[in-house]
Amino acid sequence: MIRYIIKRLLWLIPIIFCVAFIIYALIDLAPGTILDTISTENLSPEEYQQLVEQYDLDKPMIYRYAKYMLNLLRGDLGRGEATGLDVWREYTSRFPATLKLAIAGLIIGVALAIPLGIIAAKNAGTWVDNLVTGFTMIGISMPSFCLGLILIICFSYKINIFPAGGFDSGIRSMVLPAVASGLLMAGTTARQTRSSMLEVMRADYLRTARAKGVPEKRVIRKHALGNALIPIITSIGNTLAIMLAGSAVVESVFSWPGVGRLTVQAVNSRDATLTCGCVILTCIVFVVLLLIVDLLYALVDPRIKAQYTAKKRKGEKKHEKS
Amino acid sequence: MSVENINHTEENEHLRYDTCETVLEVKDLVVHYELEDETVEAVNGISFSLKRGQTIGLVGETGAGKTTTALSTLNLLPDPPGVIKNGEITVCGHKMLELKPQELEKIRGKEISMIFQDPMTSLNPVMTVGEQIAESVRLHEGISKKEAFERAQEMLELVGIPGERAIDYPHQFSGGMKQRVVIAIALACNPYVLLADEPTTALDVTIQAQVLDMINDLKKRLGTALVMITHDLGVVAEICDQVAVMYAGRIVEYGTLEDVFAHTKHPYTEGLFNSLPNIADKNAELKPIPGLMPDPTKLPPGCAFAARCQYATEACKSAQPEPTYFSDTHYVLCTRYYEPDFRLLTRGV
Amino acid sequence: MKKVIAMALCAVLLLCLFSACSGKESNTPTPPAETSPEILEDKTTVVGAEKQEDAKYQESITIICDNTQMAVLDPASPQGGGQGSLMNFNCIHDTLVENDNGTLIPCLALKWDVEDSQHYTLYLRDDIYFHNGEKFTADDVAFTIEHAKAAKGGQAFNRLSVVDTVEVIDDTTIKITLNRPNNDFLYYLYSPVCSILNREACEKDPEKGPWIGTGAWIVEKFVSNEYSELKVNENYWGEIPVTKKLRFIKVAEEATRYMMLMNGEADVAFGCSPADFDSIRSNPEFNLYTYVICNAGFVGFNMTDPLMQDINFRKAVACLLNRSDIIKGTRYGYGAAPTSGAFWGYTTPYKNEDLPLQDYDVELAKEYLEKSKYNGETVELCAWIPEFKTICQILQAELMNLGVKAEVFETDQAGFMAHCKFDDNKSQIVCTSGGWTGYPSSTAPFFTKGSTSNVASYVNPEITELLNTAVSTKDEAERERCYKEVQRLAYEDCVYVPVMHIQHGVGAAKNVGGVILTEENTHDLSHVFKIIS
Amino acid sequence: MKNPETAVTTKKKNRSRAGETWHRLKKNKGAMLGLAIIILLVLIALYTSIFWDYNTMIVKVNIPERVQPPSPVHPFGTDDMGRDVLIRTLYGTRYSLIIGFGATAIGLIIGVLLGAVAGYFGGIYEDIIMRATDIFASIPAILMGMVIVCVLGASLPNLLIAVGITAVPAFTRITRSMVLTIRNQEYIEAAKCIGTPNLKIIITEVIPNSLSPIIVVASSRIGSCTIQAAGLSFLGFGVPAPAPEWGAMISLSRNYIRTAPWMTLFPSLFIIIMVLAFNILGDGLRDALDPKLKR
Repeated sequence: MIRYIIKRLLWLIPIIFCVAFIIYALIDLAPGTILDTISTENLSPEEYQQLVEQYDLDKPMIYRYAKYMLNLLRGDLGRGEATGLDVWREYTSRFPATLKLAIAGLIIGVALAIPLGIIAAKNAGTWVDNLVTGFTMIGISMPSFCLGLILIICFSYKINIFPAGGFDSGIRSMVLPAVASGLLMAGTTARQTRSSMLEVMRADYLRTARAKGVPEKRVIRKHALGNALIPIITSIGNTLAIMLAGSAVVESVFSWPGVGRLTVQAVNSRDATLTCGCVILTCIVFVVLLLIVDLLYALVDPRIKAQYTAKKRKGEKKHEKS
Repeated sequence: MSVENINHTEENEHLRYDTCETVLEVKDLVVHYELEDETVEAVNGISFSLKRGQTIGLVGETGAGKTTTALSTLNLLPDPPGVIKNGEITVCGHKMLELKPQELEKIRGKEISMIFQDPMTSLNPVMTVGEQIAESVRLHEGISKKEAFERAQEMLELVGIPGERAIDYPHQFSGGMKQRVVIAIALACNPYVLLADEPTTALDVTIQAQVLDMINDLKKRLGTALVMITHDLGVVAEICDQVAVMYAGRIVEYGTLEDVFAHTKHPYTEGLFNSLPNIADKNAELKPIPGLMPDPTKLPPGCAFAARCQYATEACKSAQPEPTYFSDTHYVLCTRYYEPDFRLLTRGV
Repeated sequence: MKKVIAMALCAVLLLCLFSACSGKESNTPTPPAETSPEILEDKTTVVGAEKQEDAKYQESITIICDNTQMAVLDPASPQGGGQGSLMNFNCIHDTLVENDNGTLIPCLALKWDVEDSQHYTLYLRDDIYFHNGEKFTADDVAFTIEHAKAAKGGQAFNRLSVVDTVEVIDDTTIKITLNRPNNDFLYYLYSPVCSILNREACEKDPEKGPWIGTGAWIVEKFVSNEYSELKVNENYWGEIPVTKKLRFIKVAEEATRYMMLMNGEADVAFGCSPADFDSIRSNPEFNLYTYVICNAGFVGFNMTDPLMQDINFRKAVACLLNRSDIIKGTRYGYGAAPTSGAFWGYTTPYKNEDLPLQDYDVELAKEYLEKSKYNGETVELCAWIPEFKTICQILQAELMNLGVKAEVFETDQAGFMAHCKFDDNKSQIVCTSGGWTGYPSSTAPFFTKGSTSNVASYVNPEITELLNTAVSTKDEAERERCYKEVQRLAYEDCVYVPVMHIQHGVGAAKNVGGVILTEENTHDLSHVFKIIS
Repeated sequence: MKNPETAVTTKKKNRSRAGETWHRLKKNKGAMLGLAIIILLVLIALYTSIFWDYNTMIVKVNIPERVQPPSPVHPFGTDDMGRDVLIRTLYGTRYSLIIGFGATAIGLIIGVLLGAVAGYFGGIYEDIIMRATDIFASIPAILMGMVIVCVLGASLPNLLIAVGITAVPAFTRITRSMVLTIRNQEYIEAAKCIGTPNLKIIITEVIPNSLSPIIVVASSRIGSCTIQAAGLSFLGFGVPAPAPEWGAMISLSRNYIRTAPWMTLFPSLFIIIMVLAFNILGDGLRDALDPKLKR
């Protein structure tokens, strides 16, 4: 297993090279350059040329990419071209906020989704199932800024329980944004739980469990859910990945100083270094997260675990015999 | 496995229970599967009873309603389609059909448990074998996790699997070993009644013999009453004390092993025996029963076997036959026996 | 069947429940009556409650800034020009001179004398200290100018790049010579972007150095484009504010700003949406102060595009600008139509009042269109600021009625600037806002060659020559004549057509006072206070 | 129902697989309603331009009538440019249907194939494909969409590609996770034994069996694709301004959500109904395709 983890983490290096290259290419192709976001009103042509040279805009994209990678290899993420702020410090000063929001969203999402999914699957076709599907419809198709605004109107403007924006009053101010981003996860994961539970409900081993005298609740929770976890974990992994990238929309509605907004601002100001820095760090978070999701697969389903530890296990068997 | 070696031994009389207490009683059970556009009449009035330590064989072609009977005894029918129209099932004095789910859960696995046909899908792939056995022990006897696990290892040893393998997962076992695990699960809490739904059909012959010997041995050692559901007469001969031949949801012939095998009365049972290859007479021609099982949604009014029976008369086709008793343990459902001197061509004298 | 209908019902029910509670208070916003919103007579006004002697003041005040950049707290940085940053500079730093309704009053510089409009000598105060204890000397002024000229493309660079040499005579006097005569140079200095920085601090820490100023507030914490927290500078040389702590937070969503103000999470909210102006105004607990900014929104025609070079087509489009509808459509009526046809700041001096504004006249537009070279091709309208995207759509609808096929290209700032680069202008009709300030020479960038503000790529040698003489002559009358002539020529060419001046609104709690609003969006909140009892 | 006289022995007519699926789909009332809603939406998309002329009713600006609550004249009220919300929403069906469905289809086809290949073959293929999806998943969708639309030009198909590509990672990951469990089932080994080529196994065996989670992801992706397209058009890289695409209508009217909620309410309602319809149809399709469910 450890060999598999190391192999996966080693893959980070080529990923970072590719991501940096793609980001530089995208920023290069995008309309306008960093100079367009600065008001160069009465710059004389020579001064304008100096600016161009300062940002290496006259050289091909490959040169800028190579220069950036050289810095990266020395472990220096460089300074934002537009603002001159250190990328690493900017990212790390915002990442805890996004992490807190993502985890709160995850808890709300999972706490809502799995029970709802199971209830919907257990009495499929009854009105309970419809109510749950109706609710998940809202979670899936409602744009998050719309949801956020409605939440603010209902729970902060009309009944003043939670603050509308900012993060100063600790937990209280985290509730609404977490619900807004959590509902999206709740929607998709509840649908996923319902459909995979429905599929598992017909399995024979549930009948064996019931024949053993296992109470119905435990049959559903342990036996059925145990086997339906794979697609559920993937769905949670997918949505958590989006949340950890900091959904810029929820952060802008609740003025939550997260990574999502930083990335969008970097893209708007065509600041290649800052965008690259943000995307690479988000990518590392992604890879680690998806590795955890894959390991969860092995934990949940022994047949998959067998594939990872197949080689190792053979070795072990030999010892037993000799 | 020829017919002769009936091992009807009596030497296990001195076992710890007395044979007279009836552990399982089924009285005219009727089960239908109601689908959107048709209803399948799977079981149409079955009654039999089983005393402690005894074994009854439910024999019949596929679709005769054997598995449905077993599932309804445990009240485990998949409820959307399956509906128990009427009938009464008592297991060790408990009325299975009237009990609330909590009470049912206390009885299942403790007093009555079941072995399923297909070992490949009957085990939970994500739980270790030991855990699955220990689970029912802990539920019914409330002992600690560690003791339950040791008990599970003992059960595995009992069914001939090394105890250390309790930590392995089902996909690491072969078909035969999986079936042994299912048997270990069923017998973990030493139930009074064991329903075995064609336990050996999915296995090859050599493994089949081992599994049957094991069931027989466990039955003797633990004194479990056994309902053996099979379509293989050899297995019945090997294990059962009583035999019930089922056809289209009804018991057409019921009697002790000796009654049914030696004094076969019902034409369908005769047809079953005739379609068995006879070791002694190699070039004897096989005489299979003509035609197919009737469509369970369109059962004919009279005797269900009439269409395929060589002795069938108009009377058979019109009315439902009443049971005719030949002894207090042997009866048959055949209108032809209303005539006193009716005899089958071959068999039973 | 009933299963699925029930499902659809639940979805609809849940959605209505959500929006119902949002719509409960839907007092449909009645657009304001025809009264023209009170327009600030003079350039800077102090708004809000009056200070009382024995009043008790709130410890900390939170101010919401609008959506413009607040990336860096360095006055010279190109990313430092947003409203949020300017407000911070006003609190943290001081400038050499202050602007009091158009006349310059001394601040860090006690007095100054001007030989010709090229050589300036400033006499500075000697009793002022920076937040890090360093004494304020002429060397810091020299450093600030150096620092501004190094940060190319910033607002400070645009103002101070005209300085040629700086000579520090002694600690309190400094002699500045410009590379060419410029009457408005002193006016450049009052803007917060020309705040005076401390040399030692900036050289020691280039990022946090510019946070050190001589102003009434000290920076405690700053997160780029999110929020800044300031605490009061106890030994400030001027009047020490009564409030102890200030917080500037950047809130992106207009609806959230309004609700944070109403919840009391913020005391002052800039950049509220005009849809909420009425709710603030009708709410007894809050006051709404509106001010019209100097910048004018205008429609520009790309002079390098063959169709746009045809004066008749330009005049036709100019006749289609239904200004009252536009103001109602974009700003709920909170906006001011230009007082004259001149392409000029709202209250910038030397405005040429006698150029008649071309009103909305469809018939006249039809005539011009017939005379023009238009023969059915699609015309592209381009904008990036939300209000001006709406204006493009309104103009597009008008053009469609006249049979002119029009399509709107909306993009973000970088995309827009790239689209209308001076030397490679791909746009046709452009709708954006100009950058006028209190002094007339701020109109030059629209006519100079190669400038990013010159979105029409329009160079008229006569205008350029007039602008140069205006900025350098000493004779007042001559300067006025030149500027008025520039406006007349631009008006004749009909290259830039003024559309409207946006009226911004500031929501504040009833007992908040001491907010100084200026028409150049450089508001001074250093002495803001909130009376509790 | 079946009249009793004929079918003595109920031998089902052996229809083609598609016929069989359609036959069983017809029985599922929910799926029929979903299909009916989708057909209705398609009809609306096709015929609105006949009843209401694009220029006069959809794009015409009349400021005096702006932001009016729902009234008999304007059943859904008017938006901030004075245009009728009902007609714009109906007309917008065309854009949102194409974007929602088209983009998801692109994402589905590419994603499922990649996921199946990654899950089935494992080894180096799996690493390359999965790491590529990680890269694509971490690149901000807005930047990707912006560049694709700029390089290829701002038109509907390009917007579809831009939004479709951002949907690929989700499909790839869900398919791979399902294929991992299916890969060592007996019927796959059986198919290998009789020598069916790998690609055929993937298409005929692997993908149909991992259909249900894919359909769930597909139906949830339809909603989010529509909203992502709104994000892009809000920035000016999607459908050009006056076109009444639902997502654009919602994102432009969010400032008025407190004072004029009807501008946001009705387009979101239509999006929900569209996603609901695709969801129920998806569920019905899965049940019809799933042989295990054959009664």
